[in-house]
Amino acid sequence: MRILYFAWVRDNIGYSQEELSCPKHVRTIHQLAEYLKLRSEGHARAFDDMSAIRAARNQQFVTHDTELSDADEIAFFPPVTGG
Amino acid sequence: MRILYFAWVRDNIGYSQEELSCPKHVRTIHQLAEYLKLRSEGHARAFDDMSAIRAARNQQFVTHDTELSDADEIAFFPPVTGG
Amino acid sequence: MIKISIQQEDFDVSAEIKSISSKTVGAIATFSGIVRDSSESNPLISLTLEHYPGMSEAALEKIADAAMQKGSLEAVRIIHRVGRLLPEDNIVFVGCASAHRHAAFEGCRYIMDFLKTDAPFWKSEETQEGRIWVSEREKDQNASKSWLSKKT
Amino acid sequence: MIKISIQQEDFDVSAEIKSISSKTVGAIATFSGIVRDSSESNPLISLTLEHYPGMSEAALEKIADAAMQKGSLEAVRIIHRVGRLLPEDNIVFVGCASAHRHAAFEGCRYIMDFLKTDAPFWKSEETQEGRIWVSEREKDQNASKSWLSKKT
Repeated sequence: MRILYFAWVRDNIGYSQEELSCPKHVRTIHQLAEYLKLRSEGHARAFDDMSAIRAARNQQFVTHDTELSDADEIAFFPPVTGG
Repeated sequence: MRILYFAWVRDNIGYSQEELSCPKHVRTIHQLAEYLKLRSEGHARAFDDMSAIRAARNQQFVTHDTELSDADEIAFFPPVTGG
Repeated sequence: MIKISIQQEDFDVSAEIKSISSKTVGAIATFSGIVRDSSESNPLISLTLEHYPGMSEAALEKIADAAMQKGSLEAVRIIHRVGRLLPEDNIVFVGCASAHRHAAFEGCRYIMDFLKTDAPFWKSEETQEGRIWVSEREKDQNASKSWLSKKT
Repeated sequence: MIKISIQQEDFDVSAEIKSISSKTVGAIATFSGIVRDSSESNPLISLTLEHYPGMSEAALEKIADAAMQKGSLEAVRIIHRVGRLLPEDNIVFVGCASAHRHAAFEGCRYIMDFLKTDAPFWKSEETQEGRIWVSEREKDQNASKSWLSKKT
Protein backbone atom coordinates (compact mmCIF):
# COMPACT_ATOMS: atom_id res chain seq x y z
CA MET A 1 0.00 0.00 0.00
CA ARG A 2 1.26 3.43 -0.98
CA ILE A 3 0.60 6.22 1.52
CA LEU A 4 0.95 9.92 0.73
CA TYR A 5 1.03 12.88 3.12
CA PHE A 6 0.36 16.55 2.31
CA ALA A 7 0.63 19.94 4.01
CA TRP A 8 1.05 19.86 7.80
CA VAL A 9 0.41 16.11 7.92
CA ARG A 10 3.63 15.71 5.89
CA ASP A 11 5.43 18.37 7.94
CA ASN A 12 4.70 16.40 11.11
CA ILE A 13 5.65 13.03 9.67
CA GLY A 14 8.77 14.40 8.02
CA TYR A 15 8.40 12.82 4.59
CA SER A 16 5.77 12.77 1.85
CA GLN A 17 5.20 9.08 1.15
CA GLU A 18 5.85 5.56 2.27
CA GLU A 19 5.06 2.03 1.10
CA LEU A 20 3.89 -0.60 3.57
CA SER A 21 1.85 -3.75 3.97
CA CYS A 22 -0.77 -3.53 6.67
CA PRO A 23 -1.62 -6.22 9.15
CA LYS A 24 -4.94 -7.96 8.45
CA HIS A 25 -6.79 -6.14 11.25
CA VAL A 26 -6.26 -2.76 9.53
CA ARG A 27 -9.32 -2.61 7.31
CA THR A 28 -10.41 1.06 7.21
CA ILE A 29 -8.87 4.52 6.79
CA HIS A 30 -9.42 5.16 10.49
CA GLN A 31 -7.72 1.89 11.49
CA LEU A 32 -4.83 2.69 9.13
CA ALA A 33 -4.31 6.07 10.84
CA GLU A 34 -4.37 4.38 14.27
CA TYR A 35 -1.80 1.86 13.03
CA LEU A 36 0.41 4.61 11.52
CA LYS A 37 0.40 6.53 14.83
CA LEU A 38 2.58 3.77 16.27
CA ARG A 39 5.35 4.31 13.67
CA SER A 40 6.83 7.57 15.05
CA GLU A 41 6.21 10.58 17.22
CA GLY A 42 5.62 12.57 14.03
CA HIS A 43 2.90 10.14 12.90
CA ALA A 44 1.33 10.31 16.36
CA ARG A 45 1.29 14.12 16.18
CA ALA A 46 -0.13 14.17 12.64
CA PHE A 47 -3.01 11.83 13.52
CA ASP A 48 -3.64 13.14 17.03
CA ASP A 49 -6.91 14.85 16.07
CA MET A 50 -8.58 12.78 13.37
CA SER A 51 -11.37 15.37 12.97
CA ALA A 52 -8.74 17.61 11.33
CA ILE A 53 -7.71 14.91 8.85
CA ARG A 54 -9.15 14.28 5.39
CA ALA A 55 -8.32 11.25 3.28
CA ALA A 56 -8.36 10.05 -0.31
CA ARG A 57 -8.40 6.48 -1.61
CA ASN A 58 -7.06 6.17 -5.15
CA GLN A 59 -7.36 9.93 -5.58
CA GLN A 60 -11.00 10.19 -4.49
CA PHE A 61 -12.07 11.83 -1.23
CA VAL A 62 -13.33 9.16 1.18
CA THR A 63 -14.72 9.02 4.71
CA HIS A 64 -12.72 7.49 7.55
CA ASP A 65 -14.79 4.31 7.62
CA THR A 66 -13.93 3.48 4.00
CA GLU A 67 -12.39 0.01 3.53
CA LEU A 68 -8.93 -0.45 2.06
CA SER A 69 -7.11 -2.97 -0.09
CA ASP A 70 -3.36 -3.50 -0.26
CA ALA A 71 -3.23 -2.18 -3.87
CA ASP A 72 -4.66 1.22 -2.86
CA GLU A 73 -3.00 4.61 -2.91
CA ILE A 74 -4.09 6.32 0.31
CA ALA A 75 -3.49 10.01 1.07
CA PHE A 76 -3.84 11.91 4.34
CA PHE A 77 -4.06 15.70 4.48
CA PRO A 78 -5.80 18.64 6.17
CA PRO A 79 -8.99 20.20 4.74
CA VAL A 80 -8.17 21.75 1.38
CA THR A 81 -7.51 25.51 1.11
CA GLY A 82 -6.92 26.20 -2.60
CA GLY A 83 -8.38 28.87 -4.85
CA MET B 1 -36.26 73.63 -25.17
CA ARG B 2 -33.74 71.21 -26.61
CA ILE B 3 -35.13 67.89 -27.81
CA LEU B 4 -32.97 64.84 -28.64
CA TYR B 5 -33.94 61.64 -30.46
CA PHE B 6 -32.15 58.31 -30.40
CA ALA B 7 -32.28 54.94 -32.19
CA TRP B 8 -35.46 54.28 -34.20
CA VAL B 9 -37.14 57.41 -32.82
CA ARG B 10 -34.45 59.42 -34.61
CA ASP B 11 -34.62 57.19 -37.71
CA ASN B 12 -38.33 57.98 -38.02
CA ILE B 13 -37.97 61.68 -37.40
CA GLY B 14 -34.98 61.98 -39.71
CA TYR B 15 -32.70 64.05 -37.48
CA SER B 16 -31.26 63.78 -34.01
CA GLN B 17 -32.17 67.06 -32.32
CA GLU B 18 -34.21 70.22 -32.53
CA GLU B 19 -34.74 73.40 -30.50
CA LEU B 20 -38.23 74.73 -29.95
CA SER B 21 -40.41 76.76 -27.63
CA CYS B 22 -43.55 74.96 -26.59
CA PRO B 23 -46.97 76.54 -26.31
CA LYS B 24 -48.15 77.05 -22.72
CA HIS B 25 -50.56 74.09 -22.79
CA VAL B 26 -47.66 71.63 -23.27
CA ARG B 27 -46.72 70.87 -19.69
CA THR B 28 -45.68 67.18 -19.58
CA ILE B 29 -43.53 64.74 -21.54
CA HIS B 30 -46.70 63.11 -22.86
CA GLN B 31 -48.17 66.44 -23.98
CA LEU B 32 -44.85 67.31 -25.65
CA ALA B 33 -44.93 64.07 -27.66
CA GLU B 34 -48.52 64.75 -28.71
CA TYR B 35 -47.49 68.25 -29.79
CA LEU B 36 -44.42 66.95 -31.70
CA LYS B 37 -46.60 64.43 -33.60
CA LEU B 38 -48.09 67.37 -35.48
CA ARG B 39 -44.72 68.51 -36.85
CA SER B 40 -44.21 65.80 -39.52
CA GLU B 41 -45.23 62.34 -40.65
CA GLY B 42 -41.92 61.10 -39.19
CA HIS B 43 -42.76 62.54 -35.77
CA ALA B 44 -46.23 61.02 -35.98
CA ARG B 45 -44.70 57.60 -36.77
CA ALA B 46 -42.12 57.88 -33.99
CA PHE B 47 -44.73 58.73 -31.32
CA ASP B 48 -47.50 56.49 -32.64
CA ASP B 49 -47.17 53.98 -29.78
CA MET B 50 -46.14 55.86 -26.65
CA SER B 51 -45.83 52.60 -24.68
CA ALA B 52 -42.68 51.92 -26.77
CA ILE B 53 -41.16 55.30 -25.90
CA ARG B 54 -38.89 56.16 -22.99
CA ALA B 55 -37.88 59.69 -22.06
CA ALA B 56 -35.22 61.59 -20.16
CA ARG B 57 -35.40 65.08 -18.71
CA ASN B 58 -32.00 66.69 -18.22
CA GLN B 59 -30.37 63.27 -18.67
CA GLN B 60 -32.47 61.47 -16.06
CA PHE B 61 -35.04 58.83 -16.96
CA VAL B 62 -38.54 60.21 -16.29
CA THR B 63 -42.11 59.03 -16.63
CA HIS B 64 -44.44 60.46 -19.26
CA ASP B 65 -46.38 62.55 -16.75
CA THR B 66 -43.26 64.48 -15.68
CA GLU B 67 -43.57 68.26 -15.98
CA LEU B 68 -41.27 70.29 -18.22
CA SER B 69 -39.69 73.71 -18.25
CA ASP B 70 -38.45 75.58 -21.29
CA ALA B 71 -34.81 75.30 -20.15
CA ASP B 72 -34.96 71.49 -20.15
CA GLU B 73 -33.12 69.04 -22.36
CA ILE B 74 -35.66 66.36 -23.24
CA ALA B 75 -34.76 63.07 -24.97
CA PHE B 76 -37.02 60.46 -26.56
CA PHE B 77 -35.83 56.94 -27.33
CA PRO B 78 -36.83 53.26 -27.27
CA PRO B 79 -36.11 51.03 -24.25
CA VAL B 80 -32.36 50.69 -23.85
CA THR B 81 -30.53 47.62 -25.20
CA GLY B 82 -26.89 48.10 -24.24
CA GLY B 83 -24.46 45.70 -22.62
CA MET C 1 -12.07 53.67 -7.17
CA ILE C 2 -14.49 53.85 -10.07
CA LYS C 3 -13.42 54.29 -13.67
CA ILE C 4 -15.89 54.49 -16.55
CA SER C 5 -15.07 54.68 -20.26
CA ILE C 6 -17.31 54.88 -23.29
CA GLN C 7 -15.17 54.44 -26.36
CA GLN C 8 -14.95 53.13 -29.91
CA GLU C 9 -11.59 51.41 -29.39
CA ASP C 10 -11.11 47.89 -28.12
CA PHE C 11 -9.41 47.27 -24.76
CA ASP C 12 -7.06 44.77 -23.18
CA VAL C 13 -8.66 42.77 -20.39
CA SER C 14 -5.34 41.91 -18.69
CA ALA C 15 -4.42 45.59 -18.46
CA GLU C 16 -7.88 46.48 -17.13
CA ILE C 17 -7.70 43.78 -14.47
CA LYS C 18 -4.27 45.05 -13.39
CA SER C 19 -5.69 48.58 -13.15
CA ILE C 20 -8.20 47.52 -10.47
CA SER C 21 -5.85 45.23 -8.57
CA SER C 22 -4.02 46.36 -5.43
CA LYS C 23 -2.33 44.96 -2.34
CA THR C 24 -5.62 44.37 -0.54
CA VAL C 25 -7.53 42.87 -3.47
CA GLY C 26 -7.87 39.10 -3.30
CA ALA C 27 -10.62 38.58 -5.86
CA ILE C 28 -11.46 40.08 -9.23
CA ALA C 29 -14.59 39.08 -11.13
CA THR C 30 -15.07 40.26 -14.68
CA PHE C 31 -17.70 40.14 -17.37
CA SER C 32 -17.07 40.54 -21.08
CA GLY C 33 -19.97 40.93 -23.49
CA ILE C 34 -19.07 39.86 -27.01
CA VAL C 35 -20.76 40.23 -30.43
CA ARG C 36 -22.23 36.88 -31.52
CA ASP C 37 -22.24 35.79 -35.16
CA SER C 38 -26.00 35.54 -35.64
CA SER C 39 -29.24 37.37 -34.96
CA GLU C 40 -32.40 35.26 -34.73
CA SER C 41 -30.63 32.63 -36.90
CA ASN C 42 -29.56 35.17 -39.55
CA PRO C 43 -25.79 35.58 -39.91
CA LEU C 44 -24.81 38.89 -38.36
CA ILE C 45 -22.74 41.28 -40.46
CA SER C 46 -22.26 43.97 -37.83
CA LEU C 47 -23.63 45.41 -34.60
CA THR C 48 -23.81 49.17 -34.07
CA LEU C 49 -23.94 50.70 -30.60
CA GLU C 50 -25.36 54.17 -30.12
CA HIS C 51 -25.53 56.06 -26.82
CA TYR C 52 -26.73 59.31 -25.28
CA PRO C 53 -23.44 61.14 -24.60
CA GLY C 54 -23.35 62.69 -21.15
CA MET C 55 -26.26 60.68 -19.83
CA SER C 56 -24.60 57.32 -20.61
CA GLU C 57 -21.47 58.18 -18.59
CA ALA C 58 -23.59 59.48 -15.69
CA ALA C 59 -25.79 56.37 -15.76
CA LEU C 60 -22.79 54.03 -15.59
CA GLU C 61 -21.26 56.10 -12.77
CA LYS C 62 -24.51 55.83 -10.83
CA ILE C 63 -24.68 52.05 -11.30
CA ALA C 64 -21.02 51.66 -10.27
CA ASP C 65 -21.61 53.87 -7.20
CA ALA C 66 -24.59 51.76 -6.17
CA ALA C 67 -22.54 48.58 -6.57
CA MET C 68 -19.76 50.04 -4.39
CA GLN C 69 -22.32 51.04 -1.72
CA LYS C 70 -23.97 47.64 -1.82
CA GLY C 71 -20.99 45.36 -1.43
CA SER C 72 -17.49 45.79 -0.14
CA LEU C 73 -15.83 46.51 -3.48
CA GLU C 74 -12.44 48.18 -3.69
CA ALA C 75 -12.59 49.13 -7.36
CA VAL C 76 -14.97 49.01 -10.32
CA ARG C 77 -14.05 49.35 -14.00
CA ILE C 78 -16.67 49.66 -16.75
CA ILE C 79 -15.89 50.02 -20.45
CA HIS C 80 -18.70 50.22 -23.00
CA ARG C 81 -17.83 50.36 -26.66
CA VAL C 82 -19.89 52.36 -29.17
CA GLY C 83 -19.93 52.50 -32.97
CA ARG C 84 -19.82 49.65 -35.49
CA LEU C 85 -18.62 46.28 -34.17
CA LEU C 86 -18.06 42.91 -35.85
CA PRO C 87 -18.76 39.35 -34.63
CA GLU C 88 -16.39 38.31 -31.81
CA ASP C 89 -15.63 41.97 -30.97
CA ASN C 90 -15.87 43.06 -27.34
CA ILE C 91 -18.94 45.16 -26.51
CA VAL C 92 -18.67 45.71 -22.79
CA PHE C 93 -16.31 44.97 -19.91
CA VAL C 94 -17.09 45.07 -16.19
CA GLY C 95 -14.46 44.34 -13.57
CA CYS C 96 -15.02 44.32 -9.79
CA ALA C 97 -12.19 44.01 -7.29
CA SER C 98 -12.72 43.05 -3.65
CA ALA C 99 -10.99 41.39 -0.73
CA HIS C 100 -13.32 38.39 -1.15
CA ARG C 101 -14.87 36.55 -4.05
CA HIS C 102 -18.58 36.77 -3.20
CA ALA C 103 -18.53 40.59 -3.21
CA ALA C 104 -16.64 40.61 -6.52
CA PHE C 105 -19.14 38.24 -8.20
CA GLU C 106 -22.18 40.06 -6.82
CA GLY C 107 -20.81 43.45 -7.88
CA CYS C 108 -20.29 42.25 -11.42
CA ARG C 109 -23.74 40.70 -11.72
CA TYR C 110 -25.38 43.78 -10.21
CA ILE C 111 -23.65 46.15 -12.61
CA MET C 112 -24.49 44.05 -15.68
CA ASP C 113 -28.14 43.67 -14.63
CA PHE C 114 -28.57 47.44 -14.25
CA LEU C 115 -26.42 48.33 -17.24
CA LYS C 116 -28.92 46.36 -19.34
CA THR C 117 -31.89 48.38 -18.11
CA ASP C 118 -30.63 51.76 -16.84
CA ALA C 119 -27.92 52.93 -19.25
CA PRO C 120 -28.89 54.73 -22.47
CA PHE C 121 -27.31 52.52 -25.14
CA TRP C 122 -29.06 51.07 -28.18
CA LYS C 123 -27.99 48.24 -30.46
CA SER C 124 -28.84 47.82 -34.12
CA GLU C 125 -28.00 44.64 -36.00
CA GLU C 126 -27.02 44.43 -39.65
CA THR C 127 -27.85 41.18 -41.46
CA GLN C 128 -28.49 40.38 -45.13
CA GLU C 129 -32.13 41.23 -44.40
CA GLY C 130 -31.11 44.79 -43.54
CA ARG C 131 -30.59 46.74 -40.33
CA ILE C 132 -32.90 46.34 -37.33
CA TRP C 133 -32.99 47.81 -33.83
CA VAL C 134 -32.68 45.23 -31.07
CA SER C 135 -35.73 45.17 -28.81
CA GLU C 136 -35.52 45.31 -25.08
CA ARG C 137 -35.73 41.91 -23.47
CA GLU C 138 -38.21 41.33 -20.67
CA LYS C 139 -35.67 39.00 -19.03
CA ASP C 140 -33.32 41.94 -18.57
CA GLN C 141 -36.04 44.03 -16.94
CA ASN C 142 -36.72 41.19 -14.52
CA ALA C 143 -33.04 40.68 -13.75
CA SER C 144 -32.58 44.24 -12.55
CA LYS C 145 -35.93 44.28 -10.73
CA SER C 146 -34.89 41.18 -8.78
CA TRP C 147 -32.24 43.21 -6.88
CA LEU C 148 -34.85 45.59 -5.47
CA SER C 149 -36.49 42.82 -3.50
CA LYS C 150 -33.23 41.61 -1.96
CA LYS C 151 -31.98 42.95 1.34
CA THR C 152 -28.66 44.71 0.94
CA MET D 1 -14.59 22.51 -24.26
CA ILE D 2 -12.83 22.17 -20.92
CA LYS D 3 -9.19 23.01 -20.36
CA ILE D 4 -7.46 22.61 -17.00
CA SER D 5 -3.90 23.62 -16.12
CA ILE D 6 -1.96 23.35 -12.90
CA GLN D 7 1.27 25.24 -13.29
CA GLN D 8 3.93 27.35 -11.61
CA GLU D 9 3.98 30.00 -14.36
CA ASP D 10 1.75 33.04 -14.48
CA PHE D 11 -0.81 33.41 -17.29
CA ASP D 12 -2.27 36.16 -19.45
CA VAL D 13 -5.97 36.71 -18.80
CA SER D 14 -6.63 38.30 -22.23
CA ALA D 15 -5.18 35.28 -24.00
CA GLU D 16 -7.17 32.89 -21.78
CA ILE D 17 -10.40 34.76 -22.48
CA LYS D 18 -9.72 34.61 -26.21
CA SER D 19 -9.10 30.87 -25.94
CA ILE D 20 -12.67 30.26 -24.69
CA SER D 21 -14.35 32.74 -27.02
CA SER D 22 -16.04 31.67 -30.25
CA LYS D 23 -18.66 32.82 -32.76
CA THR D 24 -21.54 31.71 -30.56
CA VAL D 25 -20.21 33.05 -27.26
CA GLY D 26 -21.85 36.29 -26.14
CA ALA D 27 -20.76 36.33 -22.51
CA ILE D 28 -17.58 35.48 -20.64
CA ALA D 29 -17.37 35.67 -16.86
CA THR D 30 -14.02 35.28 -15.16
CA PHE D 31 -12.63 35.07 -11.67
CA SER D 32 -9.05 35.81 -10.67
CA GLY D 33 -7.81 34.97 -7.21
CA ILE D 34 -4.85 37.10 -6.16
CA VAL D 35 -2.34 36.96 -3.30
CA ARG D 36 -3.12 39.70 -0.74
CA ASP D 37 -0.38 41.53 1.13
CA SER D 38 -1.32 40.50 4.63
CA SER D 39 -2.36 37.51 6.72
CA GLU D 40 -4.39 38.21 9.85
CA SER D 41 -2.88 41.72 9.91
CA ASN D 42 0.72 40.47 9.54
CA PRO D 43 2.46 41.57 6.34
CA LEU D 44 2.65 38.56 4.02
CA ILE D 45 6.06 37.68 2.59
CA SER D 46 4.94 34.80 0.38
CA LEU D 47 2.20 32.23 -0.19
CA THR D 48 3.07 28.66 -1.15
CA LEU D 49 0.57 26.42 -2.93
CA GLU D 50 0.93 22.66 -2.72
CA HIS D 51 -1.28 20.12 -4.49
CA TYR D 52 -1.84 16.38 -4.91
CA PRO D 53 -0.63 15.78 -8.46
CA GLY D 54 -3.02 13.61 -10.44
CA MET D 55 -5.89 14.03 -8.02
CA SER D 56 -5.89 17.83 -8.33
CA GLU D 57 -6.26 17.74 -12.14
CA ALA D 58 -9.00 15.11 -11.88
CA ALA D 59 -10.84 17.11 -9.22
CA LEU D 60 -10.82 20.28 -11.34
CA GLU D 61 -11.98 18.31 -14.41
CA LYS D 62 -14.85 16.89 -12.37
CA ILE D 63 -15.90 20.35 -11.13
CA ALA D 64 -15.69 21.79 -14.65
CA ASP D 65 -17.73 18.86 -16.02
CA ALA D 66 -20.41 19.43 -13.40
CA ALA D 67 -20.53 23.15 -14.25
CA MET D 68 -20.94 22.32 -17.96
CA GLN D 69 -23.76 19.86 -17.16
CA LYS D 70 -25.48 22.34 -14.87
CA GLY D 71 -25.63 25.39 -17.08
CA SER D 72 -25.41 25.98 -20.80
CA LEU D 73 -21.70 26.72 -20.93
CA GLU D 74 -19.74 26.53 -24.15
CA ALA D 75 -16.28 26.50 -22.62
CA VAL D 76 -14.55 26.40 -19.25
CA ARG D 77 -10.94 27.30 -18.51
CA ILE D 78 -9.33 26.72 -15.11
CA ILE D 79 -5.72 27.57 -14.22
CA HIS D 80 -4.40 26.97 -10.72
CA ARG D 81 -0.89 28.02 -9.88
CA VAL D 82 1.32 26.06 -7.46
CA GLY D 83 4.64 26.84 -5.79
CA ARG D 84 5.81 30.03 -4.12
CA LEU D 85 3.84 33.20 -4.94
CA LEU D 86 4.26 36.81 -3.88
CA PRO D 87 1.67 39.47 -2.97
CA GLU D 88 -0.35 40.59 -6.02
CA ASP D 89 0.51 37.39 -7.92
CA ASN D 90 -2.31 35.47 -9.57
CA ILE D 91 -3.29 32.26 -7.77
CA VAL D 92 -6.23 30.97 -9.77
CA PHE D 93 -8.19 31.83 -12.90
CA VAL D 94 -11.63 30.56 -13.89
CA GLY D 95 -13.28 31.57 -17.16
CA CYS D 96 -16.75 30.48 -18.32
CA ALA D 97 -18.08 31.21 -21.81
CA SER D 98 -21.75 31.03 -22.71
CA ALA D 99 -24.30 32.46 -25.12
CA HIS D 100 -25.83 34.40 -22.20
CA ARG D 101 -24.52 36.17 -19.13
CA HIS D 102 -26.44 34.41 -16.35
CA ALA D 103 -25.01 31.00 -17.29
CA ALA D 104 -21.49 32.46 -17.49
CA PHE D 105 -21.75 34.07 -14.02
CA GLU D 106 -23.32 31.00 -12.41
CA GLY D 107 -20.70 28.70 -13.95
CA CYS D 108 -17.89 30.81 -12.55
CA ARG D 109 -19.38 31.00 -9.06
CA TYR D 110 -20.12 27.28 -9.04
CA ILE D 111 -16.57 26.35 -10.05
CA MET D 112 -14.98 28.65 -7.46
CA ASP D 113 -17.26 27.40 -4.67
CA PHE D 114 -16.36 23.77 -5.36
CA LEU D 115 -12.71 24.46 -6.11
CA LYS D 116 -12.47 25.83 -2.55
CA THR D 117 -13.81 22.62 -1.00
CA ASP D 118 -13.24 19.74 -3.45
CA ALA D 119 -9.81 20.26 -5.02
CA PRO D 120 -6.68 19.07 -3.17
CA PHE D 121 -4.65 22.26 -2.86
CA TRP D 122 -3.15 23.64 0.34
CA LYS D 123 -1.84 27.12 1.09
CA SER D 124 0.88 28.07 3.54
CA GLU D 125 1.64 31.66 4.40
CA GLU D 126 5.05 33.07 5.21
CA THR D 127 5.14 36.13 7.49
CA GLN D 128 7.81 37.48 9.85
CA GLU D 129 6.24 35.21 12.50
CA GLY D 130 7.14 32.17 10.39
CA ARG D 131 5.26 29.85 8.05
CA ILE D 132 1.74 28.65 8.82
CA TRP D 133 -0.78 26.49 7.02
CA VAL D 134 -4.01 28.26 6.14
CA SER D 135 -7.04 26.68 7.79
CA GLU D 136 -10.14 25.76 5.93
CA ARG D 137 -12.85 28.36 6.22
CA GLU D 138 -16.32 27.31 7.27
CA LYS D 139 -17.74 29.94 4.89
CA ASP D 140 -16.26 28.04 1.96
CA GLN D 141 -17.82 24.78 3.11
CA ASN D 142 -21.18 26.50 3.31
CA ALA D 143 -20.79 28.12 -0.11
CA SER D 144 -20.36 24.80 -1.88
CA LYS D 145 -23.06 23.11 0.23
CA SER D 146 -25.54 25.79 -0.81
CA TRP D 147 -25.52 24.49 -4.42
CA LEU D 148 -26.70 21.03 -3.35
CA SER D 149 -29.99 22.42 -2.12
CA LYS D 150 -30.72 24.33 -5.33
CA LYS D 151 -32.68 22.79 -8.13
CA THR D 152 -30.58 22.47 -11.28
